[in-house]
Amino acid sequence: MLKNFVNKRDLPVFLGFIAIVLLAPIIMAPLGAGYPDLLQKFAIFGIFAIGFNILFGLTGYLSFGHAAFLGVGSYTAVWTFKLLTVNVVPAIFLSTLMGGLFALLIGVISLRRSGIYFSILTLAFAQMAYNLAYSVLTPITNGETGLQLTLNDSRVIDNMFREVSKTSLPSTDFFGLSMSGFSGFYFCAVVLIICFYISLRIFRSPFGVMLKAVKSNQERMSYTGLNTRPYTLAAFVISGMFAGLAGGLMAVTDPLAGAERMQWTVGGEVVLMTILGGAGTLIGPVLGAVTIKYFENIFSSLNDSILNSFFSFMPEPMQHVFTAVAGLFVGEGWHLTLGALFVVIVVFLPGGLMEGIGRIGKLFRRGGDDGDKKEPAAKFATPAE
Amino acid sequence: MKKLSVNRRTVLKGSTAAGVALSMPTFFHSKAYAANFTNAPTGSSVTLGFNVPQTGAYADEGGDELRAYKLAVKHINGEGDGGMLNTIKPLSLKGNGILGKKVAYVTGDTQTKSDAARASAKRMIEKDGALMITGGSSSGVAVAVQGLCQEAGVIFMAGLTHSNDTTGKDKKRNGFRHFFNAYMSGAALAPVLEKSYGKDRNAYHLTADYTWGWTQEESIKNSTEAIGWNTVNAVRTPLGAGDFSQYITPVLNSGADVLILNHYGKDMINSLTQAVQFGLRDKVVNGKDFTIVVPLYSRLMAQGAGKNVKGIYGSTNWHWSLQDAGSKAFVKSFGQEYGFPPSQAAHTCYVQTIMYADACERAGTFNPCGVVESLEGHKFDGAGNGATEYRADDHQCFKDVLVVKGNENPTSQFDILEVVEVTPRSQVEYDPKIFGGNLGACNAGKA
Amino acid sequence: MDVILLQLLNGLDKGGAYALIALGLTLTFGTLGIVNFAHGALFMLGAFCAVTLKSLLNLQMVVLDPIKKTAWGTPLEIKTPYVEKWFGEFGSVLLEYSVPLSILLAIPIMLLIGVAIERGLIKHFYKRPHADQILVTFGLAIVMQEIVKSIFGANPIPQPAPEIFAGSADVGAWFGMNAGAVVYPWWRMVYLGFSAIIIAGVFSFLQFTTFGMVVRAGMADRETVGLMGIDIDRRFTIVFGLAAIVAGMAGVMYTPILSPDYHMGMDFLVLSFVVVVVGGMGSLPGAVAAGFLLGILQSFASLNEVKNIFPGIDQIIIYLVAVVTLLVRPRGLMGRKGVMES
Amino acid sequence: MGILQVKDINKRFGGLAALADVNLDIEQSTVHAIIGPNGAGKSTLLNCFVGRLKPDTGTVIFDGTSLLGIPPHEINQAGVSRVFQTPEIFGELTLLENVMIPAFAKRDGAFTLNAWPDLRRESDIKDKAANMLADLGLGEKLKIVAETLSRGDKRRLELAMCLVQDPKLLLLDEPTAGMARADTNATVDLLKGIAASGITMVVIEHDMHVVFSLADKITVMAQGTPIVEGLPEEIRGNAKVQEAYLGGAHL
Repeated sequence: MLKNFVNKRDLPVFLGFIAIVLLAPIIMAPLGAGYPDLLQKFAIFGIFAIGFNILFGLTGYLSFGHAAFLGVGSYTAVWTFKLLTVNVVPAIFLSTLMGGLFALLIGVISLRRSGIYFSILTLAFAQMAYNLAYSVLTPITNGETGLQLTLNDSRVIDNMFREVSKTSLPSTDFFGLSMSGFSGFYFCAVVLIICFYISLRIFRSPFGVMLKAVKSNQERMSYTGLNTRPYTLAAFVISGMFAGLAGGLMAVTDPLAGAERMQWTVGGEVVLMTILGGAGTLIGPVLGAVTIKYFENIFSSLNDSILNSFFSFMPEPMQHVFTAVAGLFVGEGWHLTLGALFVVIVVFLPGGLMEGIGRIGKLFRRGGDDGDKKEPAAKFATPAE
Repeated sequence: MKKLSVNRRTVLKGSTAAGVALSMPTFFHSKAYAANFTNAPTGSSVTLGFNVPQTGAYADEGGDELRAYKLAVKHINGEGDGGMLNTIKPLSLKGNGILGKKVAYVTGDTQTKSDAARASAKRMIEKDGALMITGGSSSGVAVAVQGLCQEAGVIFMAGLTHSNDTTGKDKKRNGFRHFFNAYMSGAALAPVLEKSYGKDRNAYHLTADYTWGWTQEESIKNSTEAIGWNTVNAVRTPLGAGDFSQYITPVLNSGADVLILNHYGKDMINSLTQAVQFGLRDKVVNGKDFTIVVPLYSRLMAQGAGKNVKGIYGSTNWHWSLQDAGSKAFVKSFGQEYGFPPSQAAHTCYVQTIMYADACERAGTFNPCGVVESLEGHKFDGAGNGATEYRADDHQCFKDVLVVKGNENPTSQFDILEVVEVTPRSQVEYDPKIFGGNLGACNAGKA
Repeated sequence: MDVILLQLLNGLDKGGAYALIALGLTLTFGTLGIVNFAHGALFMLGAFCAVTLKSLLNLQMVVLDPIKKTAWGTPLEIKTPYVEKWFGEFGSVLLEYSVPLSILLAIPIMLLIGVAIERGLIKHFYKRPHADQILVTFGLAIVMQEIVKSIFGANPIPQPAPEIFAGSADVGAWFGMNAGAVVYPWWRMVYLGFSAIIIAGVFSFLQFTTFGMVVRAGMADRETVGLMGIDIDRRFTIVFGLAAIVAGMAGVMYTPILSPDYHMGMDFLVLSFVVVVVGGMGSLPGAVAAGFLLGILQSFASLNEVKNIFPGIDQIIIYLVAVVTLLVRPRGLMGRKGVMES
Repeated sequence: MGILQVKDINKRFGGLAALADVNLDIEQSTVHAIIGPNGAGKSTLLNCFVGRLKPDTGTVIFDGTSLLGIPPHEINQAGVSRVFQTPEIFGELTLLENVMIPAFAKRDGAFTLNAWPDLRRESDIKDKAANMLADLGLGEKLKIVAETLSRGDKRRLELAMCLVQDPKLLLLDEPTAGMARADTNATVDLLKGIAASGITMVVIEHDMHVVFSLADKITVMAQGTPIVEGLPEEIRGNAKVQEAYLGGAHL
């Protein structure tokens, strides 16, 4: 039974993943990240990155336009709340669907090209979506302010089945379970685990191997009797659905959808998450998402007084020096740290964070014996000539 | 670098003092308000959340806001020279924190993006236990964070936000705005424009294509048309267009003799600089000298346009050259602390923090519903803009509005604007109904 | 008529700027095969060369006024730039011409930065996947931006053009049209001329020197050139340096049009990639043609008459053109098969 | 009537006529070798069979249907497999995966969204691929990543990828190029075995030893045109052929 469910080799990984996700509030607390909003973001961007990895990690097609599907998912979810019900089930279903539909539309056109031409096509579509959503599509998107719930929303289904308050805004729920706070996180966590499982199945399936073949040698694939276009399109649509779902969940935990979610920087962020964690690996994208969101939310919040108390064990002059130096890298300097981290990771760990973990694991297994340097390190040392 | 070290030292002073926890007896709680609300403070300190842009185009403005917040915290905690605590009347603060609790603060980066700003505010509420969120440099962010604070049951004191929507269409019971808005800019500017440029003018608008731009365009159009001006055209420009030449050239031969730039920040700097380069200000159209108007000025941003701002009219919420006791006290403490004068954003943030603290003190509780009640309709003076009121109907602050002009002969790099008129509050008041919206009920959240 | 002419001028001017930015990018793309997300940051660094020179020239002697006080009670500072103190009139002229003079500063500095980046970082990435190149150059761009921000702040810093280029020229009158019908700022025309010169310079460098020949051969077939035993390494370094210089000079000269701030590189990044790709990967003439094409189309799309028919068209025209071009011509206007397609 | 009929094929690249009036008729279950000097148009001709190039004029009929204008994957699905001059394999995948992919293509067609079952549980395909690799002497290297193989092994792998599909027509572009003599002999034996199983083969080859030990029929091409066609013994002494090779190779 279990054997059918998860491959024996993947079972420890899968169980470990479940354990870490469910225990995240406890694990993350000492790191200052054990509060619901950030945990929700970890899960949601984890889903986004997992989906992106199915496209990029497996087929090698680098899309810069996945922000568009995230945004579409969010708008769909908020409109579902406004028109139908604040129960999240229809919203999640519809946002996934819409993400997939938009991906189908954009994918059919963009996948006619490959390489950087494909990347620019997806980027162009996302930027068009963003610019229009910000300005002329304001009646649908509420522009800069973002789409929010209002007291005048029709909410047809809710009005049929439950008492609707006329003075305070409703909050989203899953059959009565509130979608804010830790219950919201656990909802996202369960969805994340399901998505991780789907991704695991895809990775291990014949379809997954076909996608890897696309990345490896598209020409050989077509001379082998396989039509590459539907494979890439399917991967594109699946990852678009993941993005739509992530966008929907963003609206579920915080019912607001803004145009900036479609901007290329957001699409670029998921690219960075995936590469940072390790493209083509199962867990890497989630790890990358957690890292970047952690920097964005926690490093940016460290200010001088926090640093001072952190360094308070030192003698005063040293404390001041350390605070001054560290101050450059946190608070308003958090971008600097992130940028430097990108450079360091990609230079020393070409396989992303997952490679780092792999090396540490090897080190332990060998009992600290650092015999031969691994092959990826050699890859880096390969000179340009 | 020098700036940085001064900065650091003062922060150190502040934080070591804050570290010494004062154990004060808890004050009585107003019976009307339960002690059961979001982040009800239990210890000897109370946390405020300062949510400002630290990266992106408005990072410098955010930095100035943060400086003002730190100064306000010092003054509320009874350190430094007290600043406006000595000039605002009436005021219940005693210089021992709020309700006997020391004020501590947490900071975050809005990135001038709604999502990032909400994430940052949520962290402050969920993790750091912030009771009040304040700051920001754009209306989109203000509306987004205000909505969040309403849902979470904390108070939101908007930072720099000029859109009519913040206290209009999107107003919320838990949110207040000290800053003025686009309507008030129009109402204050129109008489001055009429006096300087006459009744018979043809205006051409370039408007940033998003909600704030639209509300300002509408407000300025209404008030200039009321003084007899004709609107030739109103063209929307993409946010962050950079090069505005393709929007400026059609102005040249459009028959317009006034160009109104409904832009803020970088857009304003670029469109103004480029409009001047295109020789618009040297033109004579319809027998009149062509002029440019920038309805919303910010000194900090105007620096980026250099000498192009000379002689150009606009409005601003507050300016450091004002000579009333409150402004002087604030400029003095800020200047001594940091070595340069505060911006209007800094002023707004400083005053709001004090007004929030005072409201808690007067209400005798941190319960947001109590704070809302004591801020609604609250009248005070001595905060820099004369008699001031937080109107109960829409939580918009009403006070005198400044009409300014780019200084022809600046004496320092901070002396970019000169105040040409202090428009009395009565001239900029309006019926709260015109912008719609619904405050809803106050939300104290849950414990 | 005059409206059309003016928009054409706008389009050419924009096109010049786009082409100049894209030129360096397509060089690194075509020759080195590097997807350089730090190219916008190089443009920004160039602009800040102008800011640096101006602030160096503006280093001031500070004397405290014995009587006057600031609004916050400290003594008023009286500042005189050293250059004016030392050189008098000539000092003021130096200050006045700080923007064009900055080019002299920008060339060695950008070369140095370019070479340092290539030697220190980029050269390890020639054989790495594009994704890795993107991550490392993007990280580098952020680091450069943040360093500039910590020195100069986030606000734009005005860099006025020299006074003699300040106003605008009555272009229409030159061609016998009514006075004032077609006026155009002097500095923008200087910029247009400047981009034409730089583009011509880069082209003739590649066309008429042996070095250029090898680089062009490299763009056509990287592997073969490498196999020919030519010291590709050193040439790659120089090409990267050259790209940095072109980006830097574009940045310097653009400052009077766009007050520079630390983030301006990111604002141009997406655009410059679109220009390069529309032009065709690795094609210099393609990049230039695409720059002008996009500049002109963008200008005309911003006309009210056009916007009334297609609302919001000016917001998306660049991307729309990119999509249409790539669908009609798979490798952009002048791209070749096989470059950057995997 | 042969299984592959090529009529009046012309293909020009700019001013150069790469193929001029090519006519060929490949008989079912034979090995047909195409030889000729470099630049004679042999590989170009194969490219026209698999959909990589579209000839300017002429027809290519395979098993009764035209191959022109049909995408490569459909040509393969119709039963044509090709081994390339430089091995085209999936470098990042294991040998087993490399051979399973064409096996799936044969079983499931050009596209199936087979995303749920585990690859390891597809035992039919797996066994078939493993057996094929074993047949070609790669049975020990199933889990090895393909790009680490030697050039000869890569060629064998590619052959395995083609053979696992049981093609009706196998196109081989210099199957022994770069191989040592012993490897060449082994490959020749292997190909002989395949030929014996009845698969039609078209072989481009420079090594005359290989050609004469394999081919049932030989076409000699020069400058884009077949100049002579015949049985191996007819070709061996042909003066025209000597001329085409400029006396370089003594046949």
